Amino acid sequence: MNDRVIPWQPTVIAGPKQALLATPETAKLMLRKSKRPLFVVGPYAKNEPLMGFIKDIAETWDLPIVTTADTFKSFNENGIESNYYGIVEITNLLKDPEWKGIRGEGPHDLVMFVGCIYYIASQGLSTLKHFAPHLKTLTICKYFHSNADASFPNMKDEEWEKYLEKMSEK
Amino acid sequence: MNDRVIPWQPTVIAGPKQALLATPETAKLMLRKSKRPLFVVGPYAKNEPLMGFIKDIAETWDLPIVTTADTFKSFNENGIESNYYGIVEITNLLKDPEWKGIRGEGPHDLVMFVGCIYYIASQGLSTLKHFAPHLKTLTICKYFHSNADASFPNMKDEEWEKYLEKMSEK
Amino acid sequence: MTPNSTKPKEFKDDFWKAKDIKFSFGEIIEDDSPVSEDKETFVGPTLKPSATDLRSWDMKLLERYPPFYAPFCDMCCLCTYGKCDLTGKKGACGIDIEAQQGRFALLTCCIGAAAHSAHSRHLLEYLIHKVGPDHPVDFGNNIDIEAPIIRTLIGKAPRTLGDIREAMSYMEEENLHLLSACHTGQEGNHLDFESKALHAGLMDHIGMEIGDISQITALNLPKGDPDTSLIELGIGSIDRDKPVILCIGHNVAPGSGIVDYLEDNDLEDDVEICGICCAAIDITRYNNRAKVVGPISKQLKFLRSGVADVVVVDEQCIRSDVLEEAQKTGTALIATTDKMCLGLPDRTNDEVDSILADILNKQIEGALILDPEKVGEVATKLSLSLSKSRKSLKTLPDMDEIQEEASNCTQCEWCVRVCPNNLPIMDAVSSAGKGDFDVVESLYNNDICYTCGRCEQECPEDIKIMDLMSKVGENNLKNQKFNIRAGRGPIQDVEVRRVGAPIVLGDIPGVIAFVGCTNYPNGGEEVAKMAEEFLKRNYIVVTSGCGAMSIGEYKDEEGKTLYEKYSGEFDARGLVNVGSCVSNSHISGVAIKIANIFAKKPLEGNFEVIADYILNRVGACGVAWGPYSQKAAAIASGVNRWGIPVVLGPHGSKYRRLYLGRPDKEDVWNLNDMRTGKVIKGEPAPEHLLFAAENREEATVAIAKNCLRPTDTNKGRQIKLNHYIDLNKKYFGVIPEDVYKYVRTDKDIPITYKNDVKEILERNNWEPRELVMEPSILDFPEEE
Amino acid sequence: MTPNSTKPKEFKDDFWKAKDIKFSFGEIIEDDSPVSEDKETFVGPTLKPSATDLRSWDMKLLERYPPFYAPFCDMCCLCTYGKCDLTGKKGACGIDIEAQQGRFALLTCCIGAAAHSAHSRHLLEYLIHKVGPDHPVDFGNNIDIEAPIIRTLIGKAPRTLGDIREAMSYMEEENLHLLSACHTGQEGNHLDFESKALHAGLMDHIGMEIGDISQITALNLPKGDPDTSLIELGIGSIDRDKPVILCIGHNVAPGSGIVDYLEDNDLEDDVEICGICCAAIDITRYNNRAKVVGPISKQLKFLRSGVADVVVVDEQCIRSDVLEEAQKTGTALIATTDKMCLGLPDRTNDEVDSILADILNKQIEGALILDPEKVGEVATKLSLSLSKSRKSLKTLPDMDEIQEEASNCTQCEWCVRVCPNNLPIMDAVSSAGKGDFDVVESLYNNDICYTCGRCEQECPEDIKIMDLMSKVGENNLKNQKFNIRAGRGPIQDVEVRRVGAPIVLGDIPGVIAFVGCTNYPNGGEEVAKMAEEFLKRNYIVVTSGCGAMSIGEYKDEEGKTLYEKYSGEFDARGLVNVGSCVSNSHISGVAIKIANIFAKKPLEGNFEVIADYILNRVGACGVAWGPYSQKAAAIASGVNRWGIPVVLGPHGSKYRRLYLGRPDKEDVWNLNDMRTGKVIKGEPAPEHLLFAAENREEATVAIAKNCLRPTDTNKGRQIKLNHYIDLNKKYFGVIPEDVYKYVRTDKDIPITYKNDVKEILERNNWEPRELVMEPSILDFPEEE
Repeated sequence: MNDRVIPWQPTVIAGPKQALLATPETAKLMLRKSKRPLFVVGPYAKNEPLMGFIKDIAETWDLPIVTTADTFKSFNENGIESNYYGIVEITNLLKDPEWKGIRGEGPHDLVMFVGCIYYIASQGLSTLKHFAPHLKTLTICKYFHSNADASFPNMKDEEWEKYLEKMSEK
Repeated sequence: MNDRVIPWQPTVIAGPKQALLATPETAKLMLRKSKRPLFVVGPYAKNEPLMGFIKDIAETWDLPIVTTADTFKSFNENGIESNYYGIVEITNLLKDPEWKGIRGEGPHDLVMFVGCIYYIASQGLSTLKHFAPHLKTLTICKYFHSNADASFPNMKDEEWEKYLEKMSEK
Repeated sequence: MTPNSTKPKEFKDDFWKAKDIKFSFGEIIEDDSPVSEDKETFVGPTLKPSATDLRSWDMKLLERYPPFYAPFCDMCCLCTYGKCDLTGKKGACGIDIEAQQGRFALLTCCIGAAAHSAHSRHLLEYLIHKVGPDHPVDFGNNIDIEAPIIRTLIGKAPRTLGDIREAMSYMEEENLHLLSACHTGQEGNHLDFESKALHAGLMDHIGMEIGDISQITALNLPKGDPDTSLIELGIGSIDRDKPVILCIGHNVAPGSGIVDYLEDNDLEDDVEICGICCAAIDITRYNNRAKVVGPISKQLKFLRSGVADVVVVDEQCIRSDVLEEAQKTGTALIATTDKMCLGLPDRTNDEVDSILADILNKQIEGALILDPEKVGEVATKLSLSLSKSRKSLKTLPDMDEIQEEASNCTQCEWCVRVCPNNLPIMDAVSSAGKGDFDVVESLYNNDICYTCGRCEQECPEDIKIMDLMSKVGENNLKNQKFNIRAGRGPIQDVEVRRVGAPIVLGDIPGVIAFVGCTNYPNGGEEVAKMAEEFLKRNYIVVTSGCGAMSIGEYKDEEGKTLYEKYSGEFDARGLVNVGSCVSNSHISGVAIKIANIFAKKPLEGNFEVIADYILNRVGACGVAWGPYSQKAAAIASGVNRWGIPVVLGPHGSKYRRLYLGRPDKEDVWNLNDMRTGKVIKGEPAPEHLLFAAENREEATVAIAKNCLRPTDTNKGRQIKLNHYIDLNKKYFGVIPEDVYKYVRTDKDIPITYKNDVKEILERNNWEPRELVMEPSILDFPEEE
Repeated sequence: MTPNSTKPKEFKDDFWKAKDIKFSFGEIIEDDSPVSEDKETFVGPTLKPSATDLRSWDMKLLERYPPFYAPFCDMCCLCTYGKCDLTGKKGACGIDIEAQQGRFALLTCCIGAAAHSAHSRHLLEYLIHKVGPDHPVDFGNNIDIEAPIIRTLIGKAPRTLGDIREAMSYMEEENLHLLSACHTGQEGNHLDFESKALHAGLMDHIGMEIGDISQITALNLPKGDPDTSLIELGIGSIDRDKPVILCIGHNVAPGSGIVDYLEDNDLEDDVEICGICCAAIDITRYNNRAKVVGPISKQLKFLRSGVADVVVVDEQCIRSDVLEEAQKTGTALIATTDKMCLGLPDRTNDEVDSILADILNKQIEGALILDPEKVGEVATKLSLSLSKSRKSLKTLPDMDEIQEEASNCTQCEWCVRVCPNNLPIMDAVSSAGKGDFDVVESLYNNDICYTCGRCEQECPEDIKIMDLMSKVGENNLKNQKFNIRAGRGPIQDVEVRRVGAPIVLGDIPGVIAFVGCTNYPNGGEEVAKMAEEFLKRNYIVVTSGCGAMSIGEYKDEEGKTLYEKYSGEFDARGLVNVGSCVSNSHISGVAIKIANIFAKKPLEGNFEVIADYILNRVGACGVAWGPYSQKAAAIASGVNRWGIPVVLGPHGSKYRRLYLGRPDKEDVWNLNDMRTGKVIKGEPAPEHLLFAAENREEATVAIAKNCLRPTDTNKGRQIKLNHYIDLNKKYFGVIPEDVYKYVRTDKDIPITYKNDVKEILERNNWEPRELVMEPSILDFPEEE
């Protein structure tokens, strides 16, 4: 098996359905196709360089950001606009096809995750896999998330940063 | 994912460990490396063309045959020598590292399966995966068996028959 | 000795020493029962035994028949440490794959035992509410030993319904302890998990016995009558022109409520009441005009046909999506127990008219009604009201429409891959798309497809494959009329007296019990054929539940069912339908009664002695061909602990745990001869305790072999070996090589096969062995 | 109404109609208890309620807080139809993923409830055996309401140990029904599964209460004394020069046997007795000279250190491989209950000398001894005998050896990937290989690594990572000395009288309960910091079990533990250690007592009224930071059913089910004002019933918010909002935008934040709301 597409925590494997391997190109294609994407950012993004990448990506793609845990504080201090929700709260909202979304413009059709605790993100992605058929999920962590629809592969920092850089080129 | 290496019954997927994809060449390599291989043959082999292939393969590689279910009868009638055991009985013996093997010459180090009911074979392969670390398992059915150490991929009859033909060329 | 609330007080002083008492200990208690001739009863050491009280027995069994595990999953997902991969590794809690499998077996048996026993508790309390706690438990003159399991475990027979509560409470307490051991960080050894699983199985048997004796006694079901009525069975036997009420499940309470209401209101001729699964069996024990649609494999077929105007579900083995399925055909649904409420509003305390109005006006999707009498009235009135308006819904789309839909098949083959049996669904659908329904029909017949519906769920074209299946069956209703002999309940003492000796000595070659579901392709026919094979050979064949129904669905060349050909007596060539799932207790029960009535072994507190007796002397073998649920695992574990081997069908491998003997290891089979005090060389009899066969042919031979017992007389052994060899020749083409293991002296050799067998003996350096007098795997009694 | 064996007889005539009785119905029963002033007790409608009796309450809760599922596995593997993939598909039995998750929640809660309750049954029977069934249940003058859960559910208080059996049997019967519903083909609706899971949680609470009141009363543990002794805690507090007996588990019986033996033989100064997990807590409640090693996270660390000469295991949360681990260091092992027998020979009835000889001569790997008194003698004698010969085994390999082994690390990184928390194990090992132990030490400290051992299992080089961890800790023993206040048991009535009003009105801003394991990286310190944060802010902090231990392991700048700084009173700024896992019953218990003592709500048969009272008026919040097992799920479900919200740590997401409110849906929060009969616009208070936070910061804010209640007075609401805003500013840097939802009138606005809040109110088009007088989510009483 290709080690890049084994779930980072290998026991996250949950059944026959596995995420597609995403490259920056496919990830961008998903963003491009999406009408109302959302960017969910967890506490591992409180520091650089990740915070900077996120800022750039969000700006490039005009993505509303939801920060989970206490990530809001660092983002706020660094002038990055976001709304805060618990990761389970935002997941709960996302699985409701009638929720109007962060901007109140209508339900999101794509959610892109980065920086959440691996296993809690896996659990949230499982929720969305099963209960949010109206929504695509994408993760751009350096860890392969088999519960997502599409995920970056397992990578080292250097490669990952290149991936993230590419993400902010439209 | 490559459809050839998804378990034929997709829910057989059991965890991070997956069988290696075997070609006739790798399968033959395994046979060549084995000191005391065993060939376990199930009831789907009661008819041609499978029975003929099995006969040839067993002869080529000097494999003792264990027939499961009532396969013995057809084999016996067709002059193919075998011992009969229930599939769970032979699996039970194989997991005992002190069992002297079909020929009484010492424990088998490789078991090659063909023609058993898919799910009961999966279960037996799971037993051996967990409880027979002294033994390699190989399946040459036309169905991918993820619980084996190595398995032919999912195939149509035509391709499979070519695979089997190759197996009897040493 | 785990402290137990309900140990008899007299044991208190010896609380921690009861283990020393052994079965030579005799506490004398007065038995003023009218049903027993003895004035005194000797009580053995294990009254209300805890798991640890019987652990030494289990360890003896497990030494002979070590657990064989086939993990279904490599991971443990039970706690939040995980998931942990146990492939050659221990989990975060320290558990290894072997203990994890034992743990899963225990959990499975606890759930299974809970299903039967909670059902029994519900019934018991409902019936006490109905007829009072003082209602006598009395099965008439032919049955003195009316609760052999309770007698053995509790130490006394219940005289009244209210008395039964003591056994029920004991079971509940034990089940809690056992379930507790499944918690993370409890038991760590696989054999101890198995010992507890066996205890859970035993608890299942007491639970089943409670259920069946309660309903027999309070609802006046047949009390061991071998000659009960023949009941109409089959989809074709249901009169579609009448209002139809279908009961699905296992609990007779709501069904009896419906029967009572129909009788009280002279509606018996106007409304058709029928059932699927054990509810069907038990309703027909209550009223022989009720009909049986069939076993569990008919559930989706019949629901999709839309014939039922009202579906009444109680508990167990009901499709979880029954409400959705009922709604598809405008069938009204009533849920009736706490076990399955389906999210429906609880209307138990509402007026009947208001419930009817709300259902008929589709204000509510259905109703939960926990009062069986009210269920009777509501279901009947609903069926009368709905049957007319539903006429159009009682037939499926016509063949053209079906063919049209089937023609969308793209031959992706996923229907085949997700089918539990990899049946040729794709061929069936794609040929139906071309107007050829032969393959569908061949899958429909004999439930080769038992309509689990996974193919339909998977189909990317949303082809209603189950509709197709159901429709094809509808075209052939006249061939779907069969019968079944109504469940008789327990075996009479007089029968046990008659067959006790021939069974123990081997003149009757065996007692074969076909129990559990027949969820196996062609499972009905295969079970029936096995039953027929052994009936013809003078075995006693016992059956229950879905197995009993499936046997009824098979007709011989003359068009007769086996129930028509064979008597219902517990005797050679008898085909005995004991009843429903909970009636399985009469199967272990009759083995116990053989030890008691024929061999005069006292039951009370003597579990180990009785089980040892059964293991070594009663040539019985259980067969569960298509079991699928936790109940079946619990039943089998209980049967095993009583010393009776069980043969499963191939899907049984998915229970993940078998108990396999090793005939190649000679010492394992040694026996203690209690008569002589000598250790005697034994034989693999029975060879396995829990075995899964890959097909019917293999199973048939294994069943015959597993009826061999050390106490067979030479004549008995000849008879048994004769059948074993016969069947082996039939299905394997040769005389079995291992026959030499079962020949103790020349006199054991069947005359027909004398020369061939002698050849085998010679080839295997056979030497004659001593016959054992009183074979046992228990320790010899300690010297005083 | 499911029939129930133990409904009071008087109900019989109304058996199926009891639902109609409502709580206005008053059955008058005599209460001649000396502990109650009332001569009459009004009994509500739900005595010994079945799951369906309380279903309407559950459905109300679940409408507000619908289950949120995060499947751990896409497949169902419970029956042999499968495995079935439930990703957008139904299984072969018809189940869908939603119902399957509810089913798993029910199963988890049944197992959890069984673990506590079987433990309680064992203790109850052991203690009855020891002190007799007539031993009074009497907690002295300060506690009249000594079993609030039993009172509410059973309808009366137990006067004696023997009386408690009635509640125990009720629990066992209910658990069986609930477990039964997990069987294949039973319940099909996820909300009904959840209702049953909540019932299982409630049964867990009655089970826990039984256990703790039994042991308090029979072993004379502290009876609500707020000022119990400080107990030595920590690996460094164990005197390694003495013989050391380590008890692991939860059942006090064997530990008390050891204490008794030591006392009776004047060996208290000679032998060190210590414990891990709740057994430690309860032994120190029995004898304050015993010591606590620490919470579950210390288990493998301490076992590997080899300090214990004898390990006595009882039940729950014990490593399954404890026998193997003990053998590595030559530690003797004694198993003591039916729950964990570990395959050891049952030596309960053998002479002590013979057991000792067999263990010391290594004839047996250890012994199963089911008699606690005998355990006391055997364990003591073994420790005395082994402590000398084991000197060399009490220290780990030296640092050189350890470094040598660590240097084999190939940096494959699989240790990190299989770590439940992806800790930098690889860095720790590879730097240790180079002689730098700083990373290991940082992982050791505060149990950042809680030594589950998965990394070691995975390591392809077989590096003993846990040895490394343990060794590094050994070098720093002096810093591992702490203390804990001994578990006090229940809250006194007089305390409830004092704090009832301030809690309900909001003057005391909340009651926070830190319960369950602290299996979370740095979990100990995080729990202690949260506790400190709320103690400083005048909240009442309650704790138990491993949480209580972890709080004791934290010292402030002055080197004081929180137990030294804060009193043990149940009052503002009180840090109340109630005791062990089973003492958690006192936490729901005190909420019940507030309803009863402060608000004069009758308990008996009045579950719904009490739970509704708690939900709407008692600002309590449970916190379970590192829970891992089924027990924690059961506790939380029980707490939730009583109307108390719970915040979990991030691993709580792996329980797969939360109960989340939707603050954006306004109508969900409407309240019925029982005083005025009006429907009043409410607020999300509490916002969630079962919530998982991603880190401590998020959790802290969520806890403060979840203490808000509709009955807060303006002053109370100001106080609570002040803390909420404060904490939100601290951890999120801003005033929470949703504060407008919680401001009913201007008077609710905290003065400190007046301007900022007003800005928020404006921005959100806030308008003042009516205050509710008697908030309820129950239906208004029906008109007569």
